[in-house]
Amino acid sequence: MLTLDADGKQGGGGGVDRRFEVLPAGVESNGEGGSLLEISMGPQHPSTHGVFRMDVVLDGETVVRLKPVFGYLHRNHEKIAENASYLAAMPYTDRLDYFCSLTNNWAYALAVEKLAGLQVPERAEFLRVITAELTRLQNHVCLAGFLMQDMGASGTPLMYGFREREKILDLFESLTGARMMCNYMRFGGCRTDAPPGWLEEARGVVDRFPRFLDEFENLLSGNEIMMARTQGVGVLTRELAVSASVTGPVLRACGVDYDLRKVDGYGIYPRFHFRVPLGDHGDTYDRYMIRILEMRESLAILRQALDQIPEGPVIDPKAKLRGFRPKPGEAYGRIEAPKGELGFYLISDGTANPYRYRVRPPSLINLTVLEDLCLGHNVADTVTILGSIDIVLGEVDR
Amino acid sequence: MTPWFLLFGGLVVVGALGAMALRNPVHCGLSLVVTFVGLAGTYLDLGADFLGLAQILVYVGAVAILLVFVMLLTRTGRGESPEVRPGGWWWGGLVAALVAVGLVGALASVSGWKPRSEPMTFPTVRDLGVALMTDFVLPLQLVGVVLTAAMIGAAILALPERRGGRVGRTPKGEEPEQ
Amino acid sequence: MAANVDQIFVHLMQMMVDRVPDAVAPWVRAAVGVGAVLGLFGLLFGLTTVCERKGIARMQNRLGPNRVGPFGFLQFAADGIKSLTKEDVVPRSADRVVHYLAPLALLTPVVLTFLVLPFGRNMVLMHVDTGLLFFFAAGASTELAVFMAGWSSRNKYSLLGAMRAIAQMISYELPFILSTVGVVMIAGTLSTVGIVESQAARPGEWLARWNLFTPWGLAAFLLFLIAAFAEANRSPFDLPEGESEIVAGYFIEYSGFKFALFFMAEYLGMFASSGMAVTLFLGGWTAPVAALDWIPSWLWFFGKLLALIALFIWVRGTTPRLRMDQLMDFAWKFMLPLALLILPVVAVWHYLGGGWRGWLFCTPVLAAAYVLLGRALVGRRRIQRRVYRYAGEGVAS
Amino acid sequence: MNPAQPYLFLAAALFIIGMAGALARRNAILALVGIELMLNAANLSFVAFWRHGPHPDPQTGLMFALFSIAIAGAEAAVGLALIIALFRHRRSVSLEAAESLKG
Repeated sequence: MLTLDADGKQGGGGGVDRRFEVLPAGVESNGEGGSLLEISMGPQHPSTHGVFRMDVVLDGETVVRLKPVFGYLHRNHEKIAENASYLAAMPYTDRLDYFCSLTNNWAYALAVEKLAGLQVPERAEFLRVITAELTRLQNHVCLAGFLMQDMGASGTPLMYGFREREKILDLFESLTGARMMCNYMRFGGCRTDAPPGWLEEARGVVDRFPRFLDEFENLLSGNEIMMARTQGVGVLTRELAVSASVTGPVLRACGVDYDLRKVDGYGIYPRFHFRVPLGDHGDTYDRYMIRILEMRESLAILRQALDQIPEGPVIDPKAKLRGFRPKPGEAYGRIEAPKGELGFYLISDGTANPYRYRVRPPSLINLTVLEDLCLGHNVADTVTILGSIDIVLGEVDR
Repeated sequence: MTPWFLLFGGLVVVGALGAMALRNPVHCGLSLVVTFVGLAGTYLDLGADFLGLAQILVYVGAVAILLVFVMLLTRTGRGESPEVRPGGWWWGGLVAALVAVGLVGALASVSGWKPRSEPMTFPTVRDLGVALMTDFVLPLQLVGVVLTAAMIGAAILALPERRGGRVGRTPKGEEPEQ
Repeated sequence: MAANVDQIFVHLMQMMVDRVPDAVAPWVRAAVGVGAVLGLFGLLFGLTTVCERKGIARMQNRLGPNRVGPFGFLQFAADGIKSLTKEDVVPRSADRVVHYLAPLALLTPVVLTFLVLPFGRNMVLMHVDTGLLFFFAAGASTELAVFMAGWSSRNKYSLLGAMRAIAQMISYELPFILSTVGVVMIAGTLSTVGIVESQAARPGEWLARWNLFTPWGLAAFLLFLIAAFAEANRSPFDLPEGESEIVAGYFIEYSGFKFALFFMAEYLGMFASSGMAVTLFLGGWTAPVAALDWIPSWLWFFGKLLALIALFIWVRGTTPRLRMDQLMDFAWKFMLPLALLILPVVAVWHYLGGGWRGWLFCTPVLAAAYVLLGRALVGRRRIQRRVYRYAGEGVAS
Repeated sequence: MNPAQPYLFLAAALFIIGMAGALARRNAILALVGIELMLNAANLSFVAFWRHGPHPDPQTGLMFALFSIAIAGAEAAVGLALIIALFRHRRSVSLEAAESLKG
């Protein structure tokens, strides 16, 4: 068994033995005469998907302890939102999970609509579903690319994913004026209607997407190295997933049928036919494949939505944008964001600002199981497991 | 005495002195490599090409690597502990001096060195191979047996004893790597 | 005419040597030869980096470098100037001497390996009886340099990278060397020139006797190539510098020109391995069919070399990285037994004198070994594509 | 002075350095390094005698050195394995740790 030892400390720690400090009693030796190596992966590390740190204790290259450390990107999101008007918080939600600004918008809008009892017009509901599912597509496709990048595939799958994402971002740009920070939804509808020809364009993107997915799957899902690196790695048990309140594809990869689009049926999701893919092993490969399969289901939803979208207004004409003061009360709005259950909990005291504004970030809560997934695996697996959990630090740290 | 001898001989002596006198064990190991390279150069200079390259392959490519590997495994790379045994220099120096006196005396007193009767014929690799397979086949087989035994023995010695088990979970379906 | 073109560099060298006094002639010959090889492969290194970046960019729907010089082909010059002028940062707690020596200790043996590569007919810098051994001896000394780099940086990542690199290089050294033993058995010599000559077409034959054209030669070539990927730390065996795990591995603390030296040593090592693969299995500078003998021998060599380099780049653009235990399993449980098996197979082939009987014996043995070993390697882990169920169908949860 | 003598002096120097180190260093690995040096000194004298000795046989000295290198490889492997085993029991590679024969 390899036992490594070096002073990572600047200025040469000399003879001071720091190795055992972080370890609880009884863990100082690996039982084979060697000692453990503590390394700090991050906050600047290519694998951590942002400013995130993992304090990893290694026995050779096997992980025996792992502590996620985050907060480097904390921006005081919730407190800022409590000190701004309801609408002013909308652009901030874009910055939570900056890959999926549209679903963030929707979750927040949903919470406020519940609070104020607003109705959303039909066409706006359709636009919300379309943009949310497009968001899911581009999130999952990037995730698959990042996962392969973490596995050392030197960027090729990532670039393939980015190529597809680009088309979707172009759609977002022509719809909302921004590619990532869309700030599109409003309480009671959407900010603007789709420009002329946009739906046809979206239709084209949706129609071409399966070809890309087939290619991607041909190249990767059956790749032997990819399968060897992910199958049986980072197994999340159903019990742990449920008790840690993990949500989203990570949860469904353990075989738990829990998709808010089915469970809550928010928006107009009950109108669409789609299936919820479930994994049986809960390992990294399942988490990857569940996302690939979800993309196919998203495409089905998109096709139905693009076929059925009616004409009409996109925002409730009674919804007030300025001077918006919901009656005192509280509301929790949640949606199935690409990463899991994204919820906003709001308390109104009747003023223009929310009294309490709280986000339930799926990235952060899914991250809590990281150590359990990584223990006993290799350092290299840590990286792929983290990649398969799919976090965005903007959401973890808020 | 050729210039090559001076160069490589210098490397050998300096490397050996470094290997025995430097404080940091890893430096000693690296210094040892200098000795090995010097020796290989000396062999090449003497016309033993195959031996010189085998020296590099075995000593630099395997033994030296093994040494530094073990230094890392046993955490001796820091030079923390006193490096010399108490009184070690005394004993070592005394014995070495005695041996030195004996060796140098013996070497210096050599006389009546018979020059080689016929000019040297350098064996080619093919000659060496043929000799290994004919005249020296028994030693070759014995060396094979010794190496096999040594390999197995070293593996058994270095294998961890299983007591108490490992810290951390071992993933299902995979044996812990050695 | 064709013979003249073929020997043009040999004649040039002879002309140069003829103009100097006899006493310094060997030195001039050595200096000119080494200078030519260094210059040529230095340039090839620069162009390869650009071509690799452009090629991989093409695979990834990007453009790659296209600003400096025509089509970006002078990018390497810009990179070189940049690395020369960059600040050389050495960690405060690093072992300065070892840290400084490591890139040199890595580059020197790599450059030495080019001495024994025959680039064309009569074009080898050091015609020695022990050429192949020289190649491996020089290759074996690079491991220590990697260790020096990783250890002296006093960085945990670099140490992990160095340990990985040493473990990997030692493990793959065995199949790397063993896979060539078959060639030595057939050629009956360790001299690289002799090995190439043994693969040339005999008078009256239309096909050359490349080792690649035999079942064991093909198997050994593949083993050699895979091991060369691992020795060169190239994807999918780039664990020692796996940037997503241990950032850059053993040269994480190197910057500026010292980093460039590492980079250069890595590429030169790749060229040397490719050149040796060409020499051992692809007939060196010989033409595959006798009818193409009129093409200069050095063109053949460099053509094959470039083809192999392209293969290296292609693989890098496509494969993910293995994990350490999988890498070790592959070396010890698949490549080593196969490499050992090739030896008796070659002996039988030699005994049968090749021909259809040789094919009849060797092919099934090697194929069976390949299948069985492969199955033993993968079977235990039950790696397979999976079928997924959907909620509401099949077992409900 | 016969032609082998410089090489023999070199070998003697190497042997003495190795011996002094092997006796003096307390680190077991370095003691092993000293022993390696002594072995190499012997090897060097084999080669020197092979090249410059009076015996006409072109191979025997070389063979001796070759086998000695092979044996040295085995010796290093076993020695280092012993050191690892020692380290595992005593958490030290100091030779004093191995002085007692009681397990």
